[in-house]
Amino acid sequence: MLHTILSVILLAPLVGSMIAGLFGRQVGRKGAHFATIIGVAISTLLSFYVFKLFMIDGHEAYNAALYTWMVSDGIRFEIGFMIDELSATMMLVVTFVSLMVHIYTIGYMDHDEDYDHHNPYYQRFFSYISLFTFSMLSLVMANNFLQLFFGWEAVGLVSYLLIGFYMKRESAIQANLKAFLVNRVGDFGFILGIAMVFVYFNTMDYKEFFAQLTTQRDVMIEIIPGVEWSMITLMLILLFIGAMGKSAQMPLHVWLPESMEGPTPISALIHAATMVTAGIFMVARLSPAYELSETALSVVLITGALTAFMMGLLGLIQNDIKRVVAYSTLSQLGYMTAALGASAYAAGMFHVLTHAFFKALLFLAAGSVIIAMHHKQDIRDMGGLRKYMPITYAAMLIGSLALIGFPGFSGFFSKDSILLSLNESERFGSTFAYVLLMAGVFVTAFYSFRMFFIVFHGEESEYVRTHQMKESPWVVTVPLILLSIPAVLMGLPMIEPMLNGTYFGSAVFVAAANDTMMAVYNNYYHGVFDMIVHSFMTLPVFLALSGVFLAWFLYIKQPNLPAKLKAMCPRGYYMLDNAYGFDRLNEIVFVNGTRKLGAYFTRVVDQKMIDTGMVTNTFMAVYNAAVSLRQTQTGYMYHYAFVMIFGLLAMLVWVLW
Amino acid sequence: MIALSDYLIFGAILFTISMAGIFLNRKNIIILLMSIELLLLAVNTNLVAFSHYLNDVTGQIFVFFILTVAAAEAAIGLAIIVLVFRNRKSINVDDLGSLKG
Amino acid sequence: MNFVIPAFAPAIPEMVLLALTSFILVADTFWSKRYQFATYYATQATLIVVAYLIMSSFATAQVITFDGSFVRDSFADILKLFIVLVSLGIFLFSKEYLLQQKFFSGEYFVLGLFGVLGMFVMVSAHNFITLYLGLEIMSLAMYAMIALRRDASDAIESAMKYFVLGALATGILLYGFSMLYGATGSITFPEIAKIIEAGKADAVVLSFGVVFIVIGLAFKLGAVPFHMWAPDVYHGSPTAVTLYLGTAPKIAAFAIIYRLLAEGMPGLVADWQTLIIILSVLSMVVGAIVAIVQENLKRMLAYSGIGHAGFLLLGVLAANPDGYAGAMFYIIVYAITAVAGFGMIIALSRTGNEFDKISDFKGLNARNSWLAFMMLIVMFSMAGIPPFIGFFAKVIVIEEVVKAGFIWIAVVAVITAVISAFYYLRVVKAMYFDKPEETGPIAPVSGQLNWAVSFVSIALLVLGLMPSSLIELCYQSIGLK
Amino acid sequence: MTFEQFIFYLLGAMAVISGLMVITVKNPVKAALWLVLAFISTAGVWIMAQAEFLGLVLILVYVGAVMVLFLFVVMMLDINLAQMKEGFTKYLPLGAIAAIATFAMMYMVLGPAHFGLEVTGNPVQHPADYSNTKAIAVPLYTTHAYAFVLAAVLLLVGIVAAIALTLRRRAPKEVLYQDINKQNRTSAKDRLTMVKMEAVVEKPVASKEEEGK
Amino acid sequence: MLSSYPILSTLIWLPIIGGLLVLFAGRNNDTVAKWLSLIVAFATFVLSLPLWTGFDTTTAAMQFEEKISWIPAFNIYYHLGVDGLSMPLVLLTTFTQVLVIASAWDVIKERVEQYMGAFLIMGGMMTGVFVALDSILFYVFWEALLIPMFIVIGKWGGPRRVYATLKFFLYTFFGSVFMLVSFLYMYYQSGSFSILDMHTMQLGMTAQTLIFLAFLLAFAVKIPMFPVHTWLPDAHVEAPTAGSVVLAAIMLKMGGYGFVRFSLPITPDASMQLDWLVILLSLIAIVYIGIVALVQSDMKKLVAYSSISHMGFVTLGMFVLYDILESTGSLQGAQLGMEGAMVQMISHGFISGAMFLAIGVLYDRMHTREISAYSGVVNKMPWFVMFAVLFAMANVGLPGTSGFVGEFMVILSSFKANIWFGTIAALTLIIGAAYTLWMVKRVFFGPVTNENVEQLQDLNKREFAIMATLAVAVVALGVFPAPLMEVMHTSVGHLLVQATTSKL
Repeated sequence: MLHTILSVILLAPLVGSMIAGLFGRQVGRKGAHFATIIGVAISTLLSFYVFKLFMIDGHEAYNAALYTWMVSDGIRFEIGFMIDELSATMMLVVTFVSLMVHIYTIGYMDHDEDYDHHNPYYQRFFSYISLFTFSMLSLVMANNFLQLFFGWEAVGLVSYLLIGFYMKRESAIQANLKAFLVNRVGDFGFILGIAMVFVYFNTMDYKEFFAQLTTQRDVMIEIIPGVEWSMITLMLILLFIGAMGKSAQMPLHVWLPESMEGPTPISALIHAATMVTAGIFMVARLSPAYELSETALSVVLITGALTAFMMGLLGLIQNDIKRVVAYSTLSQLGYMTAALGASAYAAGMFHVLTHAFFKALLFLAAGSVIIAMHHKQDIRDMGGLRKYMPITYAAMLIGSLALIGFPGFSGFFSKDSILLSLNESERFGSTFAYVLLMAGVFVTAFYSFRMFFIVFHGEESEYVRTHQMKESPWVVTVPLILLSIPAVLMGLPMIEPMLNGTYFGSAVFVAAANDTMMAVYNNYYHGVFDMIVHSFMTLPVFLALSGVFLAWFLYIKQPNLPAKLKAMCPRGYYMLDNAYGFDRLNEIVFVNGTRKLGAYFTRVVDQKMIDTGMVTNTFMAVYNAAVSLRQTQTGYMYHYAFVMIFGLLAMLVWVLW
Repeated sequence: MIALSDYLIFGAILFTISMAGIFLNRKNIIILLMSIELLLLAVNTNLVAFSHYLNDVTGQIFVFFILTVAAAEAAIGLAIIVLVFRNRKSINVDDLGSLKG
Repeated sequence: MNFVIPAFAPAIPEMVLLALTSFILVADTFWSKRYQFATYYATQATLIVVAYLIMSSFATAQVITFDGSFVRDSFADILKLFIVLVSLGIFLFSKEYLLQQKFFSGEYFVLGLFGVLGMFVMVSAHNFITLYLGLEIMSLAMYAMIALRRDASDAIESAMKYFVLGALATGILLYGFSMLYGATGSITFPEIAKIIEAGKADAVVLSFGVVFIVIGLAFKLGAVPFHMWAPDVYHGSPTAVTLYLGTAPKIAAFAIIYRLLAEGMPGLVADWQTLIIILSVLSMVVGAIVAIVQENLKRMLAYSGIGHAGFLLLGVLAANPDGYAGAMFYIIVYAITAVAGFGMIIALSRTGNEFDKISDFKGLNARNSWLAFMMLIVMFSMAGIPPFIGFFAKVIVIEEVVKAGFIWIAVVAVITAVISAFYYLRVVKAMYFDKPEETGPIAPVSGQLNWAVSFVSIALLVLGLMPSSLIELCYQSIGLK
Repeated sequence: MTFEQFIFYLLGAMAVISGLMVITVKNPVKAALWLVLAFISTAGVWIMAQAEFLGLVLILVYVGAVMVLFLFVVMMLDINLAQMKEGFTKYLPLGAIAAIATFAMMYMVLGPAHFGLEVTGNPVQHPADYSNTKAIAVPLYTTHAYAFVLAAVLLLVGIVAAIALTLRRRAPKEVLYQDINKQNRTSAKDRLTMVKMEAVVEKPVASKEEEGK
Repeated sequence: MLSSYPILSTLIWLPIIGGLLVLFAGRNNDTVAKWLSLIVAFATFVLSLPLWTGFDTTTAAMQFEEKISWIPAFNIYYHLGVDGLSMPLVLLTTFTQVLVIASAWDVIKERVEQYMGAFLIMGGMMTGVFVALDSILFYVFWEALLIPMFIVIGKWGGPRRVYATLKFFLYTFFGSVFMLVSFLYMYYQSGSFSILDMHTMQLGMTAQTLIFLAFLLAFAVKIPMFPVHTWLPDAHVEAPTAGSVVLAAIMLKMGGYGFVRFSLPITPDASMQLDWLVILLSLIAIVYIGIVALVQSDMKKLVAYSSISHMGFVTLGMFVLYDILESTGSLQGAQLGMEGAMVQMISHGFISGAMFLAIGVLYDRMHTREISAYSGVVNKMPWFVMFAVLFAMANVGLPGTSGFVGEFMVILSSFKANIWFGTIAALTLIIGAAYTLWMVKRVFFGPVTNENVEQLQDLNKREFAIMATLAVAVVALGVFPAPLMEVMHTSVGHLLVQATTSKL
């Protein structure tokens, strides 16, 4: 029964996607969105059921194969489900957010006039997002690495398709190419990690993998002769490289800001709220393994912290509404990753959940603004929208508060538990990370409210004044409202089970020595309300509030100041404006370098050395030999006779000598 | 007594002369034919000498046939030379060089 | 003086051939005025009769008669049979060609038949004298045939060249004979073999003689560096004569190689094997390379023939019965293929256009796709590409050479095969890929030729698919010894 | 040196010198005559080797027939002697080297080391009543009967070939053939035709040379 | 049952005879030529299906065997049979044949009957290559194939077709003659041309090394491997669409098939000793060729290079087994590599065929293959682009498409052999995506920038059917490769035993 339900959850979006995608013309717009929404709705409802089953009824972890993909070398490669607290939660998040997106899309895409109407872009879009749901579900429901990788790549594909949805737009197709390639860099590490799993564990199955961890934990390998590495550490770092790609950790984050080229903001939402969390999910899923390697976790920790802080800084100077949100996503992903690095998997996942909702809220709100602005995205063109779009305004405010971790809002709980855990952690780099994340809190608050103030308060811009502004239709606002609820409330009931580890139960494994969350729970936690009240005296909230204040001061009170600041430290601005030069580095080293290398190889090695050097020269040698041998055929008898006589002489010499 | 080697060396000299004749002669095809006659003469001398020393008449019979053939060959050779002359108004060996390569 | 009348029966085919040829020679003077083709038909009839005679008395054991002058064995019979078959084709093509080029004459056929007789004598030769006489009968006939087109300057030139160089080569061969005779005191092959085997002869003199003999043979086969005549003669001769030169005499040349080297001096293998190796390798290389730059198809085929001679010698240099059998198979296949190749040129030739340049074949596919296809078969067969019989010919000789332990020669052989593939491909390229210089369909000279060309070409394919019986034939005939 | 040897060397030297002259003289007629001398000298050498029949045949057939044929052809063809022999000296060194080298190789084998008297022993000397002709004739007609017939065939081929190549059947216009029958059957009418002449008009006539083509 | 019916001979000779028939019957009637060809090709495909259904997966022995004496003097037999290694390739051949015929339907205007006939004949011969169990028979098919291909490229190809086709012919011919010499040598040693006998014959190390190198040359040219690959881009660029498809989908596989049928079982010791060479070349193919592919301005050239790169996985997967044996002491994991290589061959057959067909569709409309001549094709041909992107993704090795399966298996296996092998091989994830998708971006996406693209019409029914068939194949194999694997298991296992049993 459960098996069937899970199969339906997985496949329903796929069916919807295929109907919309392959028969888009036949079913029409309505047919497409009904088909997909019904598909995803079924998944969502059943996910609720599954969630209830596992979280509330405490059903034991379910692990079964759907079918055998192939068997080779005695190893079964299967497609199957491993459902426990972790995946059940993720399923719910994925399906729920997707459902919201689907509904919202009806309104959003309807206004998209970018395409001529005999091209079923509308159906295509629904097909994509349903396909995305399917991919993401198969990723989170996986019980083995193969399926994980399948889902991993499939979401990559959908993300590629979504970012490039506006196929005519040069920047969009540039961005999707970049996204795919950067993700592939991550996948490169990921597949090598999987290969290590295969090599040292001879299985693809999580369960069997976990079972062998103890026996394999001390295996050392020599990659470069003379240097011994811990196999587990290497494997985990490789896997984490995959996560870095998917979850946009530095330096593989470069694709994410540009992914905002997708239809605003739905695909962006997918990139921000669901897909990017795949990396976090993966690490949490593999927590039993990660727990075995301090080194790997340190890498995770430091990467996450760096990302959180440095990407947050970039959010300060963005003027594109989507980009601000995008950088905030990057920054938040850094938080989650850092949490994982501190063995606070639950905190990381917790932040994933809360972030999914409040970031979805933010994106949809931003989308709503964009709809109102007729697809203009520059915040400098906005201003004073509060009075035209009250619902959006409220939603945005809630989202922002949650984001900055205003006490009581969902983001607050998750972010605070991350910070506290980090504080507890004694891992290498934890202090460094703690400081960075603290600074990040301030930065987050500043850029969030900078955008908020500029868009909704401040002076109405030229554009706002000259155009008719109005609130978005119900299909847009209803999801906003629906999402606002969890964005505010969901932290309250969850914080306790998260901290004491009962939420995820055995789905996430933390070694007792590393269990920072439990330490937090034991040392600091005295109930939800106590936490809220107490927080006002803590540093994070102080930093957040000062960030908000600063934003208000610079953009409402003294709107001229930012320009001056910018002029004051041009170098810093330049650095931020260029996003620390990662793009340029990639452009110069990887893109141009490879192209130049390819051109060089083509010209010099393939054409000159092989084609000319080997092939043509051989031919020409033969040809020239032919031409000169031909000269000996002079046509004169005496030459012929001479050759014969000479031949005779030579043979005589040969035989008689 | 004349040693067999003397006969053979005599034959060899004739052989060499005819070879040289064929190679050196660039002008007159008829001389080529004559050189070939010299060549056969060398062969015949060999055979005669061997026949003499082996006391076996077969060699001489062979010579007999060679002479016969040589006569027929000469006839055909001359006929061809006549044709060459008719075609080219020349029997210059150098003029027979239009087929080459 | 006790003289026993020798058995004439084994020589009946030769005798009948001679008698009929002489008859045709005389009759031709009367026929030719009234019945233009009478000589031709009589010629073909003669060949058929001879073929019948050979087959009806097919030798199963070796018979030697005329006091050791003449040998008849299945090796001889098979080669003669193929000489006849090939000649049938030659005359068929020749008739049309002569008619068309306007020098149809009875002498051509008479001389041709005499040539065939010469080949027969060579094939059955059992001592130096008969071998020499056979060779000369054939050669004289050929010299005359080349020059038969008396107004063609090129033909006369090639006749002259062939004559002078051929006489030189024959002289050298004879010189070798004289040495062998001097060293062994005998002119009959088995006796020579016996004396050499017994070690009664001066080894140096023998080696010395072998050099001359090998050169003489190499010339007839057109092996490098004694090949220089071939391109010019093939090129200059009227195509019908080229067809004749390039096919049947090669079979006879192989026969005398076999008779002399394999039957006459197996004891001197050490001497002639190295020489044959040199000849073989040089021939394959030069034949393959120089053909690349040829523009004239006849000339190209001449070089290709040189290359093929090199391949043929692969079987010979293996110096064992299997090798000879392989070479025998090779030469038969080559003769058939060459008939098809030159026959194709004849079939397409026009008054005033010999159709012997590669450029003439441009766009043949567009003009006559059937003939283009046939020519394609011929070219690929020559190149040794399966499934055509030329492939098996090459495989077998290379196999024999590998068996003899000369793998490096096999490697050289296959490399030259690749190089030579290039020029065969050039022809195919011209036919299939190039635009025709003249448009409009082109039909063969006569329907008969269409059939003949198709028959031979398809035979190459069919034999390629079922080469077994021909291979068996060759192996058994040599093995019967 | 015995007298026999002297004669041998004399004849040999004559033959060699004549041979050299054959290939070096300018005039083919002279070359032919030198060749005659070479043949005659060689015939002498053969006779010394007890091949009397062949020696005589050589003189009869070669000198008497073949060389005459040569001379005949030489005379018949109108050869421009001025051109002859150019370039001979240019290639002489190369030719000489090749010739000498070949000879050297041959000498190694044919010299006294292998064929000296010590090696071969003395040849059998035939008695005075020995008939060389008969000695040749008997095997020629018995053992070598087959070859003999072939030689005949070969001569036949030679004849056919020579005729086929050189016989010119000229077109009736070029040469007037006699037809006896026709001549006999002629009547007076055929011999006299009355022609009515028109006034003569000048016409350009094609030149003889053009017709020839 | 079917055992008495000579199914393999039918698969060889039906298309060949059919092809000849087309040559005659279709001489002046294109319609007849087309329909006859299609019927023959389809019939062949249908008749090949019993190979699958009647296949016994439990044995590594040859099945559907036919053995008739062909040339008794040399012990040559007309000996056919399939095992798990060749059977899928036979099916791939017959399958591709149908598509190839269909793809040329309206495109070829000149000498339709010759074109169709050539492909049918080629089809029969290709089947012959895969099912021949006598080395001479194998060689006959192997070499004879060149003839129709030579004609096809040279006659219906692009502007430099003559250069390309000569290069193609001579290159491959050059490679294979050494294989022939090896066969002859082995015949000399063992007195048999039977491939199965060769598998069991003893060979010294020197002989093995030389034979191995000869085989390597033959197969490396065919596959093709660096540095003997340069004929392939030229041939592909100039070949007509169907020619490219056959070349990429099947002919290249013959090289890979050669390794498993000849190199590994016949010269195991030399393979073990020289495996580094093959692996090195494979890795170069994967990385170097990938980088070269990146900068190609001609679509077909790009896909051709990508084929070379992908075929690098085939050879890599086949030859890592010795390193696995060496580093782990067991064959655990080697089977995965070998099967991965086999799957990669099949999958590449679909994908490269599909890619070339897709390019052909564009070429038919625009008559150019320059990437820069296109832009924004998606605006005019959405269906086409849907398929094209799917195939591109398969080319990239996206899970769920067939392209993933083989690559994945080979990467895992080579990683087991040596971490660096796996790492370098895995670079294809990045490089492959880069060149494929960059091309996709430039050709299919973006705004329509020129008039010609503006005029494009989307797929017609015929093209749609072809594309859809291939798409189904690509996805089906990607989603459920197990049936294909099952067919191979026993044979691959047997092969591994052969490849690791010393013959010294």
